[in-house]
Amino acid sequence: MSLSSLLVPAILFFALGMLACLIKSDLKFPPDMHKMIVIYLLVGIGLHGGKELAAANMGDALSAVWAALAFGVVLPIIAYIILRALGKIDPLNAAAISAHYGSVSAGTYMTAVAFLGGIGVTYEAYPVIMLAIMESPAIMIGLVLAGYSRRILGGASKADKGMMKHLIIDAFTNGSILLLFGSMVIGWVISEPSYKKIEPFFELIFMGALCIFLCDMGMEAGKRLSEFKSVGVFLVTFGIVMPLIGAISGLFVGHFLLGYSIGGITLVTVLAASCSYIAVPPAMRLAVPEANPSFYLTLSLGVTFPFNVVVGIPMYYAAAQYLHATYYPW
Amino acid sequence: MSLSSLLVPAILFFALGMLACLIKSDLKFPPDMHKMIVIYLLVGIGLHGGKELAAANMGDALSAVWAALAFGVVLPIIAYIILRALGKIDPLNAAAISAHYGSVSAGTYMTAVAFLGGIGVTYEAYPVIMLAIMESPAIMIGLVLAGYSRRILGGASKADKGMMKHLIIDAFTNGSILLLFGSMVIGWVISEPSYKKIEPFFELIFMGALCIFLCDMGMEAGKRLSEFKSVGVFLVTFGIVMPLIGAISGLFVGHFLLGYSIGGITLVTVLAASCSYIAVPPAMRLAVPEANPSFYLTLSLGVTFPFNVVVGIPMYYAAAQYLHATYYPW
Amino acid sequence: MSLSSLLVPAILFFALGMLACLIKSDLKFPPDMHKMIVIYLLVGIGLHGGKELAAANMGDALSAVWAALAFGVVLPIIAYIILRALGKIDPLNAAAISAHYGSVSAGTYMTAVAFLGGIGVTYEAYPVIMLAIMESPAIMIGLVLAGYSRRILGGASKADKGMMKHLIIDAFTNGSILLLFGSMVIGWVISEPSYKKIEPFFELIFMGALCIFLCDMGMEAGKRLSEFKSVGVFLVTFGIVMPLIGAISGLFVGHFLLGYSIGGITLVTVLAASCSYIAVPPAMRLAVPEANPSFYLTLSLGVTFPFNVVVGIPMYYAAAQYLHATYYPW
Amino acid sequence: MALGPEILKSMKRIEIVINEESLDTLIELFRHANVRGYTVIKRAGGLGSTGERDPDDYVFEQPNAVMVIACEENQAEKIIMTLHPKLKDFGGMCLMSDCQWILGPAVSY
Amino acid sequence: MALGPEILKSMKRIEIVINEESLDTLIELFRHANVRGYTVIKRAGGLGSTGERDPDDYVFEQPNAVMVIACEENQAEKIIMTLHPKLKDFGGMCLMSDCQWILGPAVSY
Amino acid sequence: MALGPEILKSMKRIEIVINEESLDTLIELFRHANVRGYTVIKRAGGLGSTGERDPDDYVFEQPNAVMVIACEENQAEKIIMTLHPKLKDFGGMCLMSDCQWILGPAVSY
Ligand SMILES: Nc1ncnc2c1ncn2[C@@H]1O[C@H](COP(=O)(O)O)[C@@H](O)[C@H]1O
Ligand SMILES: Nc1ncnc2c1ncn2[C@@H]1O[C@H](COP(=O)(O)O)[C@@H](O)[C@H]1O
Ligand SMILES: Nc1ncnc2c1ncn2[C@@H]1O[C@H](COP(=O)(O)O)[C@@H](O)[C@H]1O
Ligand code: NA
Ligand code: NA
Ligand code: NA
Repeated sequence: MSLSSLLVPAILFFALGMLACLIKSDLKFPPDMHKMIVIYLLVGIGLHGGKELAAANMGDALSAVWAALAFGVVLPIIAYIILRALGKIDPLNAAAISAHYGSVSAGTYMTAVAFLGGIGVTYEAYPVIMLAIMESPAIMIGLVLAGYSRRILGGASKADKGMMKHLIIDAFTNGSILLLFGSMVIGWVISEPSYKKIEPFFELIFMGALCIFLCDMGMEAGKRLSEFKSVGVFLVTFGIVMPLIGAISGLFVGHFLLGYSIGGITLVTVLAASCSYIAVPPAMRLAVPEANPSFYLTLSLGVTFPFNVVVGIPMYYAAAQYLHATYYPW
Repeated sequence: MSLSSLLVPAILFFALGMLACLIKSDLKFPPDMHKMIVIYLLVGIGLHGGKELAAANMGDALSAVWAALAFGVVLPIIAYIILRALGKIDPLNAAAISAHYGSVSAGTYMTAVAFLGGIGVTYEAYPVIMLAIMESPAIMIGLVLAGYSRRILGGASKADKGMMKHLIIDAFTNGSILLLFGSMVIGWVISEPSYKKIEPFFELIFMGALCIFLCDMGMEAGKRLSEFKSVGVFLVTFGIVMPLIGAISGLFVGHFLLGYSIGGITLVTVLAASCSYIAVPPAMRLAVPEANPSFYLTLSLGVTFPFNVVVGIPMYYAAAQYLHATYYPW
Repeated sequence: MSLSSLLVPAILFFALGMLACLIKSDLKFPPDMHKMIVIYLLVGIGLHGGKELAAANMGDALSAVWAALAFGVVLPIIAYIILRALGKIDPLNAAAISAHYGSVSAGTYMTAVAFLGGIGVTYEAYPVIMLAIMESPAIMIGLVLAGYSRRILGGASKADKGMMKHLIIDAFTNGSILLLFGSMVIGWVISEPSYKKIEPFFELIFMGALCIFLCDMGMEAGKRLSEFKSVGVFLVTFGIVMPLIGAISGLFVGHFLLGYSIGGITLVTVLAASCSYIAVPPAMRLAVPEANPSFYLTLSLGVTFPFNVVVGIPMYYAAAQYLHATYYPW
Repeated sequence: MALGPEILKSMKRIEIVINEESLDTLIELFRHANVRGYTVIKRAGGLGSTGERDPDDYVFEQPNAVMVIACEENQAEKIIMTLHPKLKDFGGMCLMSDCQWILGPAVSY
Repeated sequence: MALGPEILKSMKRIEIVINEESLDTLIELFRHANVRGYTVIKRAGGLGSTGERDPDDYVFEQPNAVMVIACEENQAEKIIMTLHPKLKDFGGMCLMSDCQWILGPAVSY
Repeated sequence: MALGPEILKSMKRIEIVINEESLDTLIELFRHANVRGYTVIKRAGGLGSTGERDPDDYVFEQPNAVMVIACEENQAEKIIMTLHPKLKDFGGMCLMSDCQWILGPAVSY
């Protein structure tokens, strides 16, 4: 893997966005542009994933679902324990932050796909289902952890039941998840010639649109960087260590349990290592209003997202290569 | 025509949008995105139509113009009579609603084009002129009907003349119509190599962009569905019967008078059956302020548009096939 | 060069936009759409330019840089002298207007690229660097001229030093320039296969997107046209003569000093003839608040931009052809 | 001032700022209170007891809506009595002040 | 309050809500009435005698514009006398109230 | 009016209009003055001593921001004393008027 193969346009645009923010450029993308590109990218991934799944094995798809659920449950609990035991973070902030790490970042996933595409590595169809599924369970676990925290703090937790129901409904009606799932189903059922007609819009120009998106995300991440001080050294460190813990479990699951190819292992690793900034923050604001949003936003957008995009993805890929070459149990 | 051929992506995205609305998802597209896609799609249809017309027969184009004008005049009158005689709808609401049914819906037309493209059916170049022409005349007829209604009601109709002039000017300066006509002229005059340069943007990715547009329209239609109750059973039924009446006249005109191919007949039928939601509603708000906008918007966006997109188009196509096979008078 | 070769879609869309404005159509593009397309087009030019530069000669690139700087310094001074000596324009307005003519218009440049592409003419990679470089120096010269004017008027010019520093920083952190330079660097460093992945988005659909952009600019130019009266005959004439002076120097520099091909000479001429409406107006509002913005905006958007797009570009191309054929000193 | 009661009418101006998400609930509430006129501005930002809100922050959107109601004094009283017990859920701010309504042909208060 | 007349000046605040389409006409009107300062907020929604207006409804757009003018009392009177006969065409709402202008270097009223 | 001091509290309403670019400076200023609540509306247009501003003019953008602060009288005084010397840099407009705050569970003034 030479340096030039690392110069993936999407990542360079991310860096450009961060640079714009660091040198205090007046560069600003319209907020609606961000929303539009997110809609476009989600539909694009969904359709592509759905089409691949139509040709895939249902049994294998099911193990991907189980793996996704397991990540969504186990990772937030690990995060919570670390935050409480090592960081002495107060329980409700710990609960809110943890939820983010059990969920995923579609932006990171897409960057990984761009990275693999750039170096010509293929991958399985299943990780995209995991992407769609992993958004939600972590939110529930976050709520459970918050309820537990409130009990520690001696507060009332009567409202929790209604909140749980509310959040479950939210998880199923969440716009991004619906768009991703809906497009997946559409990609699944439509015929090959139909797909061909919409492919130019959703696939051919996808990588270019992703560059604009990541440039925007770079500016967003840069903005959050400035809040590092208020977040403290422990949390910043956590924002780098936690994805590594996720990555190790992702490598393990992707290779030994799911038995994917190098590309597939990389994607599973990225999913486990990434941290939500779309569905989880608003859910936590609602469910754990006592937690400070600037903590979890700074961590997810200012620390973990850039870390994964710039350093993580190539590292996870190298690890997947190594693992695949070394421990090939079959 | 198998089921799978009906699974046109554009229509499935329309259904996804409606679903999002029905399950009260928080999915929301930025309003400016809608406007941008409409601009893009209108220019795209215009350019494509203009290019086809450059190679077409002017005499045949003229008969299409006449047919379009006839639809614009006759259909609103039929609608008005039905609404007044059968529905006992008050005269001014009847006038405002009628105007919508003499006009067309570019969204329905584009969905039909996507449908025909999906099953590989070709069609004549002329229907696109009809699309451009049919937006306006129905507005004038709507105004005439409103003036007539006001005379029935014994109200003053002095202002009507100024209003007519105003509306005629509006019809020629209306943004959407100008964009459609302008692009048609541009598509007509530019050279083949010039067209090739802009084709990727306006044709290659057209079908994909249409999917996003229809997903948005699905949400819009879903929103209007909830106003069914306030509109009443008669009007909802009218919103399904009137397009069928339009369709029958469209089939007749397309087959016997214009002598088009199956694809062409289908498009003419769709034009006659569809109902405006772009140019006519604002014109009626201005010209017939006494009418209740929620009536005509619910009918056009909540009833007729979804009916045409989901049920109508394949049905009209099947009817065109049957007609073409059975009554072939040449 | 036949008439049909002049019917470049981009220019026709510009005319359509102006027409919409003249007939007072209600056509309106969302403001954010304009910003989005500008972002897209700048990145597109940057990437393309960077890729070309990667294969180009550094020595030649350097002469282009020098030429750009020379234009940025000399043209505003010429403009200032004309405005003061012939037009008796007050010093501060003269300074502000002059600055615009030393800078460039990316929109004009892109239209010229579309024009050359439409008639199949190739060009050097260097003009795009000139585009990126020429945005800023004219702003500094404008400030120097304003300081000089204030001294004539006997006003204090103590603040000028701080302002100069401020503007230099602004010039380097200006969003558009950063985007253009950043994309150029990215286009430079990425590998060929990486470029291929993003090419469909940034090159294939570029010309179509440019049409929408120019339609929007046509409306903007049309809006400014109505302010002709308040600007006066002298300034309107200046808005046509000054680009011609720029064009002559551009032709000279492009042909004799830089020794470019016909396409390259045309682009250099367009750069010298064009007049900024992106980076310079806000800078002048800040640096020369005494000047009347409606003067320089009407000139740049209402006079010089349409003149260059509709008349200038083909004329400059014809002149480049003539020059290349006649004075070929090698 | 020379403007008489045939032109001016003393009324109350109520100004409410709440989370945009709660706007529909508020409008529903006022529909039941027979409010016949209001003006709403969306996408407002602000600072309050629940922290800062920046409507341009698209990753973590939480815009406010500003509502202005002009009405007669007894209607204002009714509105405030309706709103007061709900303030706990809505959060935000509610101000009332005096104003003069310029009388016109249509009455929408 | 300790703030004296070197800082505060008693003035009138006029608040107008009309259809965004009529805004240019209104501004033109005020230009003739020598209004030297106003603030405009577009894309407002509302309820009035002509029904509900939702600026986010892109299919059937009819946004309001809110205009605020701060001016001296006699200027306010002039503005209202200018506006009053036109209210029939503009519809909407016009309120006037008292306020204090914080004096600064530039005068724009 | 029947509404007593358990519901209404007399306060000041401050309304500021400045260039959107200066908004961050203003907010920073108010943070130091311990302002605990404000509402901001961006993308406003207007006319003032520096000419007309049209937020929809994307080629030459210079939108205003409108800020509304409700606060107690002595806090208002402090805010105005803080703001007054800076008005030269900010330009724009600053108005103050009386209002009644409808008391609720949270206090953000
Ligand atoms: N004192 C105040 N002055 C002006 N606006 C306020 C004030 N307090 C609260 N607000 C507005 O009300 C919104 C919600 O307030 P809160 O529920 O207290 O966070 C804030 O974001 C502000 O826009
Ligand atoms: N009583 C009121 N309070 C606040 N705003 C009002 C009131 N009446 C009318 N408006 C505003 O004025 C607009 C037009 O009013 P109208 O012409 O009566 O429909 C409405 O959409 C509201 O935004
Ligand atoms: N008398 C006024 N009434 C309302 N708004 C004003 C007034 N004067 C100034 N403004 C607002 O303040 C902004 C800046 O004013 P200025 O700095 O004087 O140009 C203007 O664009 C208006 O939005
Ligand atoms: Na994760
Ligand atoms: Na029809
Ligand atoms: Na120039």
